[in-house]
Amino acid sequence: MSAHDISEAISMIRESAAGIAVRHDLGRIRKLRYSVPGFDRTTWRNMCEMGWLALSLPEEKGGVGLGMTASCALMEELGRALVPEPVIGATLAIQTLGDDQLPDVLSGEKMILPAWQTTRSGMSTSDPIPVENGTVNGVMRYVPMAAGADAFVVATANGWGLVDAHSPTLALDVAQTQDGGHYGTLTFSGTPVSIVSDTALAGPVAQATLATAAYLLGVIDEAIERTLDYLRTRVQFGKPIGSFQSLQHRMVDLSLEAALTRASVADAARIWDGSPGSSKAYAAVSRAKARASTTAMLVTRQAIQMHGGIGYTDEHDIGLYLRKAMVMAPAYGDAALHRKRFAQYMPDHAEAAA
Amino acid sequence: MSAHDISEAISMIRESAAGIAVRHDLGRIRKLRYSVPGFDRTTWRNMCEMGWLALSLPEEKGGVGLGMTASCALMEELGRALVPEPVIGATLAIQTLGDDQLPDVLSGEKMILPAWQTTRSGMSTSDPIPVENGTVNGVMRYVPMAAGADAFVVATANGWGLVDAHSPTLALDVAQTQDGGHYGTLTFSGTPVSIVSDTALAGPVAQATLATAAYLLGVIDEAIERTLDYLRTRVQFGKPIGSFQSLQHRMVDLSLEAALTRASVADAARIWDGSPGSSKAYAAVSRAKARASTTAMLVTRQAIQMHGGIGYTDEHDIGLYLRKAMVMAPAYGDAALHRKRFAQYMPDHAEAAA
Amino acid sequence: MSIERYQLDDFNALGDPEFRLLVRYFLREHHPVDIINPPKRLHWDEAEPWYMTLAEAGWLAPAWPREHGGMGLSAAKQLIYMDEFERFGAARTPDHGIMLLGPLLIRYGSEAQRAHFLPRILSGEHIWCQGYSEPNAGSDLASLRTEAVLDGDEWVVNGQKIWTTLAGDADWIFMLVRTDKSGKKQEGISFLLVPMDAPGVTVRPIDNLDLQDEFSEVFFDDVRVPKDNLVGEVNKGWTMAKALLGFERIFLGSPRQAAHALSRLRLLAGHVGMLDDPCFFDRYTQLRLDLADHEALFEESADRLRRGETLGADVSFLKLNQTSLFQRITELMLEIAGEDGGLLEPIEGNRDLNPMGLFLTARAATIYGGASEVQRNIIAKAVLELP
Amino acid sequence: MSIERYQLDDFNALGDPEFRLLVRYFLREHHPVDIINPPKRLHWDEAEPWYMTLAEAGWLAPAWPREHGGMGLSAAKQLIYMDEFERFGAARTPDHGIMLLGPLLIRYGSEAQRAHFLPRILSGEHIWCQGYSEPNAGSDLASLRTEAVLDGDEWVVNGQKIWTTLAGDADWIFMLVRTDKSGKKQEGISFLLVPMDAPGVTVRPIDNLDLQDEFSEVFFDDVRVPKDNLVGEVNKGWTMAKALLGFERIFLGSPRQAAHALSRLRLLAGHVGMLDDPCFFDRYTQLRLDLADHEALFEESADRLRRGETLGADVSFLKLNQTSLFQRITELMLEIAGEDGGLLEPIEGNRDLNPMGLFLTARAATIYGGASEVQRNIIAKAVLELP
Repeated sequence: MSAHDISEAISMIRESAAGIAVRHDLGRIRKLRYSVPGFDRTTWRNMCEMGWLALSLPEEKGGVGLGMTASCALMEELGRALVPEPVIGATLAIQTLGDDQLPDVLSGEKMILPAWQTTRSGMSTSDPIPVENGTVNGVMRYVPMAAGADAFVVATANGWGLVDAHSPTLALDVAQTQDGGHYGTLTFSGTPVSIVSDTALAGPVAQATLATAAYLLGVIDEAIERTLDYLRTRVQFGKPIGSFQSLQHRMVDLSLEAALTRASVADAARIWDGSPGSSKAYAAVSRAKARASTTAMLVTRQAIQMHGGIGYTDEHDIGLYLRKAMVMAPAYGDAALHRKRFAQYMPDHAEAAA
Repeated sequence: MSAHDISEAISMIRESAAGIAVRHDLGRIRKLRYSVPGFDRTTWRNMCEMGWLALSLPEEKGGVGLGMTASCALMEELGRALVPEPVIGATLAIQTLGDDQLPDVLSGEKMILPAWQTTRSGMSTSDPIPVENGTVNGVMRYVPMAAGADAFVVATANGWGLVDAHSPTLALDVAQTQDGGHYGTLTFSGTPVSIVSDTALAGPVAQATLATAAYLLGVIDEAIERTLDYLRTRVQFGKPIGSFQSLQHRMVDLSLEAALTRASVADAARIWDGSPGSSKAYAAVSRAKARASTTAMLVTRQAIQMHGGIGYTDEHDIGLYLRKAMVMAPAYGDAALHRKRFAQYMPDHAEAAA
Repeated sequence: MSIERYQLDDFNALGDPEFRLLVRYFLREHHPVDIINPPKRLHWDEAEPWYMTLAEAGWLAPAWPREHGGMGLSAAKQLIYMDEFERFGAARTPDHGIMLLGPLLIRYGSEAQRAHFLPRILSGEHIWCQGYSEPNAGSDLASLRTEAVLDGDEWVVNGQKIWTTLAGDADWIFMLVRTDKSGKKQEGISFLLVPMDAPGVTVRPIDNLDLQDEFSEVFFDDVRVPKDNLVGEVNKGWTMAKALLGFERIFLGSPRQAAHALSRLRLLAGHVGMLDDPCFFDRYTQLRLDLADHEALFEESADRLRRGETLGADVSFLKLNQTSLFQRITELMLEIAGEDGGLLEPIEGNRDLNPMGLFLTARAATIYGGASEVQRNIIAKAVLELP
Repeated sequence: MSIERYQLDDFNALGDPEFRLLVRYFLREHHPVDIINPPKRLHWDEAEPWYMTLAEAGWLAPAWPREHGGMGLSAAKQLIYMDEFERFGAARTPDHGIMLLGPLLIRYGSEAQRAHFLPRILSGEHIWCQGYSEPNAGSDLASLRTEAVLDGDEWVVNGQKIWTTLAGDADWIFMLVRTDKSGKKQEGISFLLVPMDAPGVTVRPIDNLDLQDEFSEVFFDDVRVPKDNLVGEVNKGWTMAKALLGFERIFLGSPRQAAHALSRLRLLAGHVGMLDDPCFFDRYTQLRLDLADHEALFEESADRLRRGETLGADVSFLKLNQTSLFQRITELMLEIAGEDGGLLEPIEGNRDLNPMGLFLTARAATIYGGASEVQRNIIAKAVLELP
């Protein structure tokens, strides 16, 4: 596709997202909070029909064949509207599946989510679990929205293995998260598994990491816009509080961080699409996620502060952005982890030589 | 002495300091800048006559017998006026001297400065040099105002040794510092030395460290007062710039840091006077120096910024406070070093048990 | 010791160390164990046993004079009382009647008001809530619009209050109402006492960010109360309320909240295996230094109180610093908690491993009791004398 | 290659990579080695050989049209030119005539002014300085008071300018003067050209914080210049000067200053043995991330220029971020330098180990070219549309 085609496709994606990711009305989001599975299967099917899972999947596999630039645009829209459906996880999963599972997944009939983390901050330490006699034993943690999955693809020492979510030897523990969703802990006890691919973990996880950064960018942008609206209209001491210089300057600093995040995410998407899986691309992804995680926490914290008392209530929507940031900032590795990885992938010879 | 007597003595010290440490006229300070030795021997004698070197020296040794609380009050006044005379170093030195050297030193006839650092940030790594056949070989660094000394007391492996500054086997290299003073590097090549005491290094150095923190407190307070004055009078956009909320809030934050520094220094002086040389006292000194070093850099940097263009000229006095902070913040250990030492002297069992 | 042993005639006659020990023993013996360091503000049903224990011992009102049934503590003794309660992690009861209304009635109330209300506060019969803030009068409190109009012998109250702590538990509300709309907005405000069961009073709880129903909105729709329920002079309510913002202000700057959070940071760091991480350790040490310096600054103000001085606007520094430190500590908690920092419930069900709860609670600290922005405005004018 | 080989008729006909190589080769071959990355702004006597080399090659004025003797570069090519100059560490010449006056004369000057002044800039005969700021018109430039009064065929100038860069080296000054005191302060300002050797012009150098005499005050005492020395319309100087603040503004946000400082931080860290310190390494990595993200943000603006778009007020973000990053880098330098961070001269005489010089230089970055506070005001209104 030409640059023009891609840019047009991205505009279309953003527009079509607006139909489902309704950022000005968070009613659906509020209703789904703290329920199980915490998202809506009908909406999920609509998303699948729009091709959202297949955006970056090659066309020969039934995908749209757009790159991370397009995926990031979509994720940004979803982040703005705090969409709870597990698009990031499911997109990771389809990269590990064989051709025969794809149609049901892409249509939304079947939801398969990935289970690959054995520990907290699993990005750096995860150990895949072994397959013995066609079964697995062990524990996988931090599977977002696990209670809504029909099956899991599990990172095993022998490749990605498919496990039925309703397998009687699979126990699912659910821990709710601040944003209204949940993490699942999967305990396998001689659970039957069928190996579906030997796709390496790093690439799909990096793409999910970048998608998470883009989602956070949406959270950041929307939190800033809502706060600006509030500052323009809320009157105290006889004037709109947005006319107070200390709040103006703070908003400038937050907007600058948001602009840096946007540039960083776009840069990483461009670099990934140009040379997927290169050291440079991994470094750029880590850079974007570090920036997005830090900025999201900073911006949503300050958004609460500038909303004052009303910001400290659960009924005001601004708090939902803070809660979402609390969950997504550490997901797929927090800022500290990605700083370390950036330094590993991109040692500083360049600067040293400058 | 009773608490009342001490408090009265401190008032007197502050008042008497004002005669020499003229903080509203830095003309003398400017004239001495970048000259050698960078201070004034007549002023030095006046200081000695006021008993400034002997404030914390026991009365039986010819001192005033006041504690660090009094010393810190004096140092704060000296810091406010950027006094270049090496009171801190000389006070350290007299604690290492024998009774026979004291009278000449206390009268100001003879200036003896201490040389104890072999490396940068010597607080953590200094190795005393050995004495062989009554002579020393080796290098001592970062001796403030070394070019003005008549003699040095050198930290040797055999105790403090007195070395004549004019000894032909002693080479003195001078490196000027931003505040207009200098550091001396002393190279001893079979230089004759006479051992004068075996006073341990740690106590006197800790007192000098706390004195440096108090000096920085004076720098901080004066930089803030001068900046407040400027903000009250400088008009831009039709009003005093001190009426702009962003500058007001910044001044509040800086004043808070200054208040914390003041509390920290006073606390350390009180703890030291109560149990000199205890772990708790060393920890408090490190805490005060860490705070003072960080705050001094922060405040003087911001003072320049708030003075705008005029603050970036050498002819405006506010820059002298930044230059002084650049020299005194790292002296006797910088903030990072003192954070480490605080943690060593005061492991956090207390908090853990809370 | 039985509770009678704590009923002294003159607490101030004790030496400071003895009094400190007395408070410490009292808490150890009589504070219910299950509500030490509660993760949220307790409701009346949870706090009642502890409130009644304090009432029985005569320990409910440390600052009230003896003649009104208080402990009559000197400033120094009050500080010790507060310090030991905080150190122990004593639960805060619904104490607005004790902390705010009592001193106001003692200073400005009528003989009849004192005789009627004070004993009922001390007996636990009346639990009070505070009606100051309104939706359009938060940081700018003087803009309040809830009005009371005199109709014969009754005040008729209409309007709305918000951020009323534990309103649903309260029997009475003391509130600021507008009784005169002419003149400056600080004038024309009066101080009124209203029973919560009066017809026309409606309470709507508000969940806070930590999903606790600590606050409420309270609506007043033609609520009628006797004329005598007004405290002090009419239109002088603002002056009276401000006059009482004295001694209490130091509480907002107490280091205990930050100290508690720091101890929890350490537990969390141990749990996630970060204590040996040098970068974490350096930041943790910095927070310890920050806390120690805050304690030193707090002690300076406490010393001034002990010497009988009153505190100026610079006491705002304490609140500003404490709340900022509290927040920085909880932010570092989330930074090291990884995915667990996004959980809704404490980690592994351990109430002491609840970085999320502390983080969210800390958000409120810089908003309530005078937002940090307003504190900075006050200091800039009143302390730094900027134009 | 001899210098003639760089005298192309149409630089824009080259591909971007080819042009980039051409610039790189030109610098390698012709830039004097002893003034690469100078630690201070060069005076004319130091910069003259390099200025004359650029003049000889026809490379002095990348943005001027060919017809006026410039290189006539497209926006894209100008960015490459700038990028390579900065990457190489090329010395900045006294370039106010080229960067600011030239474009203004080309757009607003008379035919005679263009014919007289432009060639003399290109030949090095006229070195210009800029007279905008005044002691009471810094961030608030429109408050300027230096006035020019028409007396017959001459303007009579009285007043004072300040922060005039390299005034002592200049032959001419272009300045903003007040020609009408009625009306709004932005109006009544005109743009005037004054020879520095005119009777009544006095220059007083000002040492800056880094002890360099980069700036001067310039005093005007009944200085008389011909009527024709006024550029454009009378009283329209402010509009003209602002109209030119377009393309150039991106330069203030170029990442090169921060990139240079970061490379020096790394050298210093090696020198003091901090590279293996994990706390330092984490902070250093964060600064690398900050720089990389700034470069990405800068490239977004550069892309817009390349596409022929003009930059809005959001270009202020770049200056704000670059200067803040530059300062943070130099602050970390001082933090790790220990006692050496207080020295007056570079460490061990090594010009690349001069944290003090960079630290002090960085102080100016947030003051000049629109103080950070003013940039924030502009963004708040023009970009964030706050009231």
